[in-house]
Amino acid sequence: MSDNILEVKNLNINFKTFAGTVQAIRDVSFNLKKGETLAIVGESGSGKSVTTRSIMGLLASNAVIEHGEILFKGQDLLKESAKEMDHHRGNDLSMIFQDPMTSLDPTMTIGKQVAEPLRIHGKISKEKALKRAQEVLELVGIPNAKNRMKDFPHQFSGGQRQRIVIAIAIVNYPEILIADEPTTALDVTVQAQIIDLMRELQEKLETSIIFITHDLGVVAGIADRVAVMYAGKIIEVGTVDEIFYQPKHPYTWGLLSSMPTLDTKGAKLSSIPGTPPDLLDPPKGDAFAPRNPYAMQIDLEAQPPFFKVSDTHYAATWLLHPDAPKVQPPAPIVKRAQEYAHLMQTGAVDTPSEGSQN
Amino acid sequence: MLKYILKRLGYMILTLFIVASITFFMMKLMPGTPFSNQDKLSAAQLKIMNEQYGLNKPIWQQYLIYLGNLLHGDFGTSFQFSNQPVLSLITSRLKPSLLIGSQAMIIGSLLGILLGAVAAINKNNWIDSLATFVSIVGISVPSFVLGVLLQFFIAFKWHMFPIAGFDNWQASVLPSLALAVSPLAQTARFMRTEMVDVLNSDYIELSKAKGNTRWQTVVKHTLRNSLIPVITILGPLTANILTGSLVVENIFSIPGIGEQFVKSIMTNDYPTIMGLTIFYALMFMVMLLITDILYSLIDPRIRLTNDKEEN
Amino acid sequence: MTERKKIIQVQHLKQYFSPGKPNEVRAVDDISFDIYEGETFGLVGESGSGKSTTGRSIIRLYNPTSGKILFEGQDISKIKNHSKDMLHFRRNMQMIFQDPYASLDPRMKVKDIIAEGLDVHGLVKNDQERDQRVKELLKVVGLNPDHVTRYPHEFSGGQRQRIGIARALAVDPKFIIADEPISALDVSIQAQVVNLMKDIQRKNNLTYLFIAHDLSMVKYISDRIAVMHHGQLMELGSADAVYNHPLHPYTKSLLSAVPLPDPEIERRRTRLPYDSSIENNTHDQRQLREIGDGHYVFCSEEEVDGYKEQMQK
Amino acid sequence: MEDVKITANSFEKVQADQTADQEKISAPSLTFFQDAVRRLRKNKIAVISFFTLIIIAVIAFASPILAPRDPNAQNPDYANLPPRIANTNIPGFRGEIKNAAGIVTNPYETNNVPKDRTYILGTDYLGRDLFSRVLYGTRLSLIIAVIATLVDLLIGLPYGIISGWKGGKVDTFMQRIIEIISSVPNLIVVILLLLVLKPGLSSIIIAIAFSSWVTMARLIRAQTLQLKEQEYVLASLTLGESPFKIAMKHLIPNLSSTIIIQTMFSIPSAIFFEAFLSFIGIGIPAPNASLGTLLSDGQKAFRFLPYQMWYPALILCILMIAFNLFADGLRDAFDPKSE
Amino acid sequence: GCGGSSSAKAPADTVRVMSKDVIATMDTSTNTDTIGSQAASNTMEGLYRYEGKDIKPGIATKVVKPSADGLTYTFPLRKTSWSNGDPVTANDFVYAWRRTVDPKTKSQYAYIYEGIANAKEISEGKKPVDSLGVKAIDKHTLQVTLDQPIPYFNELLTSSFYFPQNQKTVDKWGKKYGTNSKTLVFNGPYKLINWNGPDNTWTEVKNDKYWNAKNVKVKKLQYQVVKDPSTALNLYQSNKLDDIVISGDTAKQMRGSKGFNSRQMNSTFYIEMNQKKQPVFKNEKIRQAIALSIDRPQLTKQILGDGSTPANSVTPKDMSFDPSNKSKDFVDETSASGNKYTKYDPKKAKKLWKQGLAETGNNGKKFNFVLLSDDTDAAKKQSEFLQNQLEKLPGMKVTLSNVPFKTRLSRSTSGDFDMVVTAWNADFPDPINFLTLLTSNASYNRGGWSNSQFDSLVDKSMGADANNPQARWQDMKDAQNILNDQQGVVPLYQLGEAHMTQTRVKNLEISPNGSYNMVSLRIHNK
Ligand SMILES: Nc1ncnc2c1ncn2[C@@H]1O[C@H](COP(=O)(O)OP(=O)(O)OP(=O)(O)O)[C@@H](O)[C@H]1O
Ligand SMILES: Nc1ncnc2c1ncn2[C@@H]1O[C@H](COP(=O)(O)OP(=O)(O)OP(=O)(O)O)[C@@H](O)[C@H]1O
Ligand SMILES: [Mg+2]
Ligand SMILES: [Mg+2]
Repeated sequence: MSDNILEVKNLNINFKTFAGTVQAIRDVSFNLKKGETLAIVGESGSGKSVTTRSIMGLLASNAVIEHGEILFKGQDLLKESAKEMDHHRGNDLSMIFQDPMTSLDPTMTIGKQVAEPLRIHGKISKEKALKRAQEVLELVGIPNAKNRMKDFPHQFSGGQRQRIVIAIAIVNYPEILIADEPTTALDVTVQAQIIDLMRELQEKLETSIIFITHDLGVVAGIADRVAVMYAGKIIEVGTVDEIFYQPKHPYTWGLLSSMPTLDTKGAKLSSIPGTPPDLLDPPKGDAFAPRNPYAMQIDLEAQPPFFKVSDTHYAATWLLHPDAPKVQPPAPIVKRAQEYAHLMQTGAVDTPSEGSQN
Repeated sequence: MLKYILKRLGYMILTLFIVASITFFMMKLMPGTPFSNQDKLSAAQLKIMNEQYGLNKPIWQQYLIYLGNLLHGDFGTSFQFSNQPVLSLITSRLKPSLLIGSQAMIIGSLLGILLGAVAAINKNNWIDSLATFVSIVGISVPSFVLGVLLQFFIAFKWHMFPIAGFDNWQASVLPSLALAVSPLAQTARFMRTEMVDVLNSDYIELSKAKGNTRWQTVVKHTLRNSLIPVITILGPLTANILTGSLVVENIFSIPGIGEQFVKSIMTNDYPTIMGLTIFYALMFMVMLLITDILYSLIDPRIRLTNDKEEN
Repeated sequence: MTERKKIIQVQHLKQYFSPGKPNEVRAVDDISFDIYEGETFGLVGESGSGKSTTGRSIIRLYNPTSGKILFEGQDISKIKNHSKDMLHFRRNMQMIFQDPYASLDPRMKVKDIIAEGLDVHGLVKNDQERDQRVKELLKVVGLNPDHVTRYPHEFSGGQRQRIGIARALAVDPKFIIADEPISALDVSIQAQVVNLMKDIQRKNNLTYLFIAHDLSMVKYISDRIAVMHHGQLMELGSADAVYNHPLHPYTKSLLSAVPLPDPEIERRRTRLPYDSSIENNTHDQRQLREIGDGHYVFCSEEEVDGYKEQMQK
Repeated sequence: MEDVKITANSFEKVQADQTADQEKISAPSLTFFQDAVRRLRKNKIAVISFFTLIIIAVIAFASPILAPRDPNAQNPDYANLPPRIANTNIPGFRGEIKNAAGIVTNPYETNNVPKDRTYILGTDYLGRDLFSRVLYGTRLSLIIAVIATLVDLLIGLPYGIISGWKGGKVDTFMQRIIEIISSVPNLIVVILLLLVLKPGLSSIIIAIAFSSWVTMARLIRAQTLQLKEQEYVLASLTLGESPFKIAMKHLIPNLSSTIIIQTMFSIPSAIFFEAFLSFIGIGIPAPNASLGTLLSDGQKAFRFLPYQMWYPALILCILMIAFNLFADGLRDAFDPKSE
Repeated sequence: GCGGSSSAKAPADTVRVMSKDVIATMDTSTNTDTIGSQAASNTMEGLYRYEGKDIKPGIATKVVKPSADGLTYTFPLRKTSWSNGDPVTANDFVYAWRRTVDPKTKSQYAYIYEGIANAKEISEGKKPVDSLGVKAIDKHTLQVTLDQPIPYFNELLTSSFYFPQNQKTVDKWGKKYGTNSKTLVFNGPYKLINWNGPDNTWTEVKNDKYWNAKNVKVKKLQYQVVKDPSTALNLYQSNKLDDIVISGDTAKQMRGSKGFNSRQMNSTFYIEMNQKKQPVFKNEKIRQAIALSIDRPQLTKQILGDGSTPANSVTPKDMSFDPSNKSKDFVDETSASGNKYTKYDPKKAKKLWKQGLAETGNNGKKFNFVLLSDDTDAAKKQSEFLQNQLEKLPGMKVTLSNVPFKTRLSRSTSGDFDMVVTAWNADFPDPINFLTLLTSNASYNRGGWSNSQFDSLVDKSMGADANNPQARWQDMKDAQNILNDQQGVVPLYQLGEAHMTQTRVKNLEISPNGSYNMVSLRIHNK
């Protein structure tokens, strides 16, 4: 595991609120290798942001880290001083936020904003920093970067702004780049461009990326590995192919099958009924049980441990218990698995692609 | 921008014209005459006086003459200070008011901003409560009570500043302080609300993610953005402070414009009242214009277009 | 079936903001289309292409700069405010908004939000009936009827969107404009809402104008799709035709950008950039021209043949 | 996980209804307003402030009953007596005061005041009972504050809403009017009104009313401009709701925090404005007292008879603080999200 | 500078005086207030100057006796010069006086010249300005001709309205003359410097060209306008001011302390009752009842506290004396009638009130009178007090109306009041100045009290008996007695001005004309 640049171990985070204690992160562990992209998916409120914010040391003031470790190159970030964390942030750890419209200071030129991390960490001259900022802006594809350095955020389109935010994040060649739903606020065309850009940058810079989203389509396009979160826990983790073609957790099944495909026409979309549990008072058993069509008695009583599916694939569902009855996943999942199996055999021939040809 | 300013100036002139007209006719409604010895004035004298001040003509003629003179920058001469041109009266009285007024605004807004910022940063803890309390007390104490207290304790008892008068800069400190409290309290409360909002915004988050320390974040990104709305209240506040300073001017014996204003009203000094009113209106509008321009300078998102007013 | 009833006819609609001023925005620039009774008409396009503006013009939140909108044959701009016709119009056309957070008054209880239409149109006689109806509606949209006294912020995004749907349904409309009703929702919730909308459509014989930028969902729900770009329609046709056999380069580009939850497809995907300059290099007037059966493309006369050829393939 | 007991039926599928809705029981059926009151009640500071206000208001309005003496009854022989509660020995209420030379004297003795006479807050220059005057004065100031607030609400609010809602030319025109009104110094308006209408409570109120609503209107307009683009307002429009109803149902509740905050600024400014008018001699006509007249009289005597200023100032401060804290609470109460 | 201890050292040769207001103008022709006349007295010299209560020669070399018919005064003038070096000549007087009566000058005090030949006609625009009865016999002799004898003409001449003006300077500055110190030349003990019109402070430095400069011992006078009483006291107690005016509670509290002094002014306050609006006031008993129901000692001691004294007559005390016996004060001479109704006697008041009501057929009727008064602090307190006292008369309700001075004047003039508290400040120290206020057709007689006998006595004193001091004196006493008996107006008090004066300052004395004579001012530094 020495190639793990980041290891999160048994992280538990609570929030003190007027209404009580919100158990936002419950025993989350995962790791990130150098140069890989880990996607964290999960529904709104499942704890994706809290997890990544805890890595950046940017939790809200009412957060309490109950226990756990966040090892960055073997060093526990949770034990570092505020000053040391300031040093990490924007330097070897970077973050991109969801909304490009609001993540830039509206009153500062973008040149300065991009150069800022350099100035904070690099102790280089203003001119040099600006020069470098310009290079990075060109790198992320801002046309005419030289002149546009003096412009303010509102003079850019949403896609361009997100590029600028990315430029800020990568200007110091971070080792880990955390992108918290970087494309959710963008429309599909721009989203596609941003994803391409991130892939490109990763190749060039060899950065490790944690990519948060709830859009499985995006995940399919960018991730090497995927962690699926539900109600403050990671419930399934595996390589992107494992998650998409051989998912084991009923929640992942639900997610995958609720996306319409070509042939769902007319038929009802399969959806996940209900809403996520209240983290003020999480259920005793499997948090997903109330929405789970495959729920078993034990799901109401105990939280499932991780069951190993393969070296890279784990899932926390009692369905994987050796004693559990074998169930048939929903049809779309079965179909996916079949298509995948077929693909594996034929050595990846034509995919049933639509719209990707002229 | 130039076009915008020109258009605003156009509106200003229109407004001034209306204000001048309104005050002119209001003056005509005011009871009493400007002459202190009316009963002893001979008919001939009254006639000559009325002629010279143009009071004998029909009101609409007086009005036209007044407006005509205004166009030439002639505000007429004061009744109370015989032969003293209103314009020079205003300008000579303006300096002290401007000095204490602007000092009060500077002290008030800076401290207010500081207080508001400190409160916002420490939101919901005792520092915040303390700051809130201070600003509430600030709005609860009338300036004349404060003026008297400052004078008695700081100047009279502790000899820190002059008691009254306007001989040197030191003398302007206490009146400025007395006047500063209300803008201080108001900016503090405004600033706090604004800054709490800004502190919750994404770009502050990003600033932290860049590795800025708490203070760097506040200085580089928070203050400026929270200031933008605060600036809008500073304009009217300044205009008010400049004219509403009568009480403090009285207590500290400052020959300011607020005092003059009340006095000219009390002595039916029509030309001075009108001059001061127009001056006040002008000041008010200039302050608004300045704040709008400042606003656009500080906030690059705002372009000074004529449509801004519709937003 | 050949003579289907047109519930909406949009004819040369132009909707400009601040017309004539330097900051003029041509949000919608001369579009025409019809929506037939009972169908779902999908409107897609990137952000800012004028989709919402089109929807809002149809429901008369804006007065068109020029052009005509007919609802059941009646020119909606001729309906007088406060008239009976107006009430009728307001009852029969409803809207579901994009933002589940902004579209519900944060200071109103759910029952009052839903009952607003009932009150305006006098559809209930007393409070009891009102409560009854509200609870029914909540059940229809799959919410717990006991939650009538809650405030919007006490609901999740998907639930809020259901409340928005219930509000629209309360007045029994014939036609609903759904302005990106699902794009702010979680994937797992999107399906719930879309299913719900389809259910209701079937039960109440509703017509939808479904606005979205996510082509895959639009394709799923729509019978016909129009693709919008810079205030104009680029392509219009049956959902299958537009999705499976896109003709206009813009449509193709848009489709190539839609992410699919399939790593293999994603690995192979190439994005097609759209170069809008092709719109400029003809002398001929560009407009929607029929290429195949009910399949229209925004093009000039001379391009028609090229598209026809493409369609044959 | 170690202690998980796996039994035979552990892996039995559960019935759908077992997993049914586990959401909390819904809140009682209250109106928005009742709800706000309920939330307000939970806010301790606001409740304390509210009761402080109520107590002050009740005492003030009951002053005809509660005041120990006629506030206008003069007794020049007993002028300027310091606070004293007869037959007690509470510091500050012994009837003693330092004179100009710094010597503590007891004017009660020098003026031969009967031993059992209590002037809790002393007397003024005409020998009137200050306590009674403070009570009546508070009442008057409260009346002014309340009426100024009403004007704010009755003129400023509709004006701002109409201006913002209508937009366009109507708005521009209405804004011009506001600009003109706020450019005319209100002192001039006031004095004119007072001279024309004869000084008195009503003319002071009219004078305050004339310009006090302007700020409210301006703020409300700005907010309305934003609110009218909100989707829930659009939704209401598409339901055919009339603009008036939209204003009542959607705009006003959502403007409430602005309204409350602005009201909190206009209450003290009304009270202060009256005090200012008293200071320059055109406030409430004698012999009636307001907090303003009491303060301005007290201020003049501050050097020798500081109690004449402290007590009205104290009441004013308490009032203001209570108003402000209550307003903060009220604002939160009107926001369902604050829970 | 900043700081300084409370007993900051006062400058050795400077006296620092509080002024209640700014100087409105230094043009003696257009000045209307005491601040202006004080500044004029300090910097200009007329024919005479008061020293204490005595008239002493100024530019005139002696106090002149009129010709036998009392109509001609010939003044020999001193050779002295203006501060610009020009000699002060008789023509300067002629010029100044003509300028004042000239209606074009708009002097509001032109009426003061009435009695000088043709003055009235000139100010009415009926005669040319040069017909005024004043001429320069030669450079240093001035002759004044009167229409009718003015027994108090010498007193009049002490006032600043009769000061000379340097024609060259006035012509040079035109309208600007008197608006700032640069436009002025001086011939008096001090020169005004650094004064720009509406300033709150001004300085007067000793004028070495003044003819009596050797007797001017204080080098510098510093004036500061202070309006707030506690500020004044703070400044005084910090030794920043040498003389301050105090009033109300401050005066009451400081009474008896070192430095406290009260200066009696030739000024009385009285109530006028509007007989035109309220016919009951025509009844003499009603007026007497009002007079009796006011506790004047309490008013002056408890309410005003500034050294004002109860008045039993409109004419002030200590102002005018029997021409044959300087120890006989006019007011004392008439006190028998004066005291009848000015002693506080609520019982008698009620009785008379009832009788008066009965006589006028108003038995048991309720009245609501508006008491008009100024809006100054003292005036308001006093109104409140009067209100309280008057309301003890059964059926009488009093509403207060405290308005700015000018508003009060115009409302009095237009008769828009029931009762008004009026003050009259002597233009010159002679009873006639007060008595003429109340003749039937006097413009200042706003109450409308009218008594033919009173009118004829006043006329006689100014006409037939004008040249007979003793007869004139008797006429005035008789008139005063009638007024007192009838309570045509109800006298309240004679104004006292309470001051705090540093002990080092000596001889700061007020003259009968209301100005201080700064020539005799002295400093005794310890
Ligand atoms: N400052 C806070 N105080 C209280 N609760 C909080 C706070 N921050 C987050 N939470 C709670 O923690 C849980 C996880 O939140 P988080 O923001 O990580 O979700 P997420 O997965 O990022 O969702 P989204 O997709 O909406 O961004 C939520 O239930 C949220 O309400
Ligand atoms: N009230 C308005 N005033 C001025 N411009 C407007 C207004 N409403 C919309 N626009 C402009 O009109 C264009 C079309 O906007 P519209 O909201 O219809 O786009 P959209 O396709 O719905 O985009 P999105 O997917 O972001 O909702 C945009 O450029 C927008 O900025
Ligand atoms: Mg998140
Ligand atoms: Mg839209």
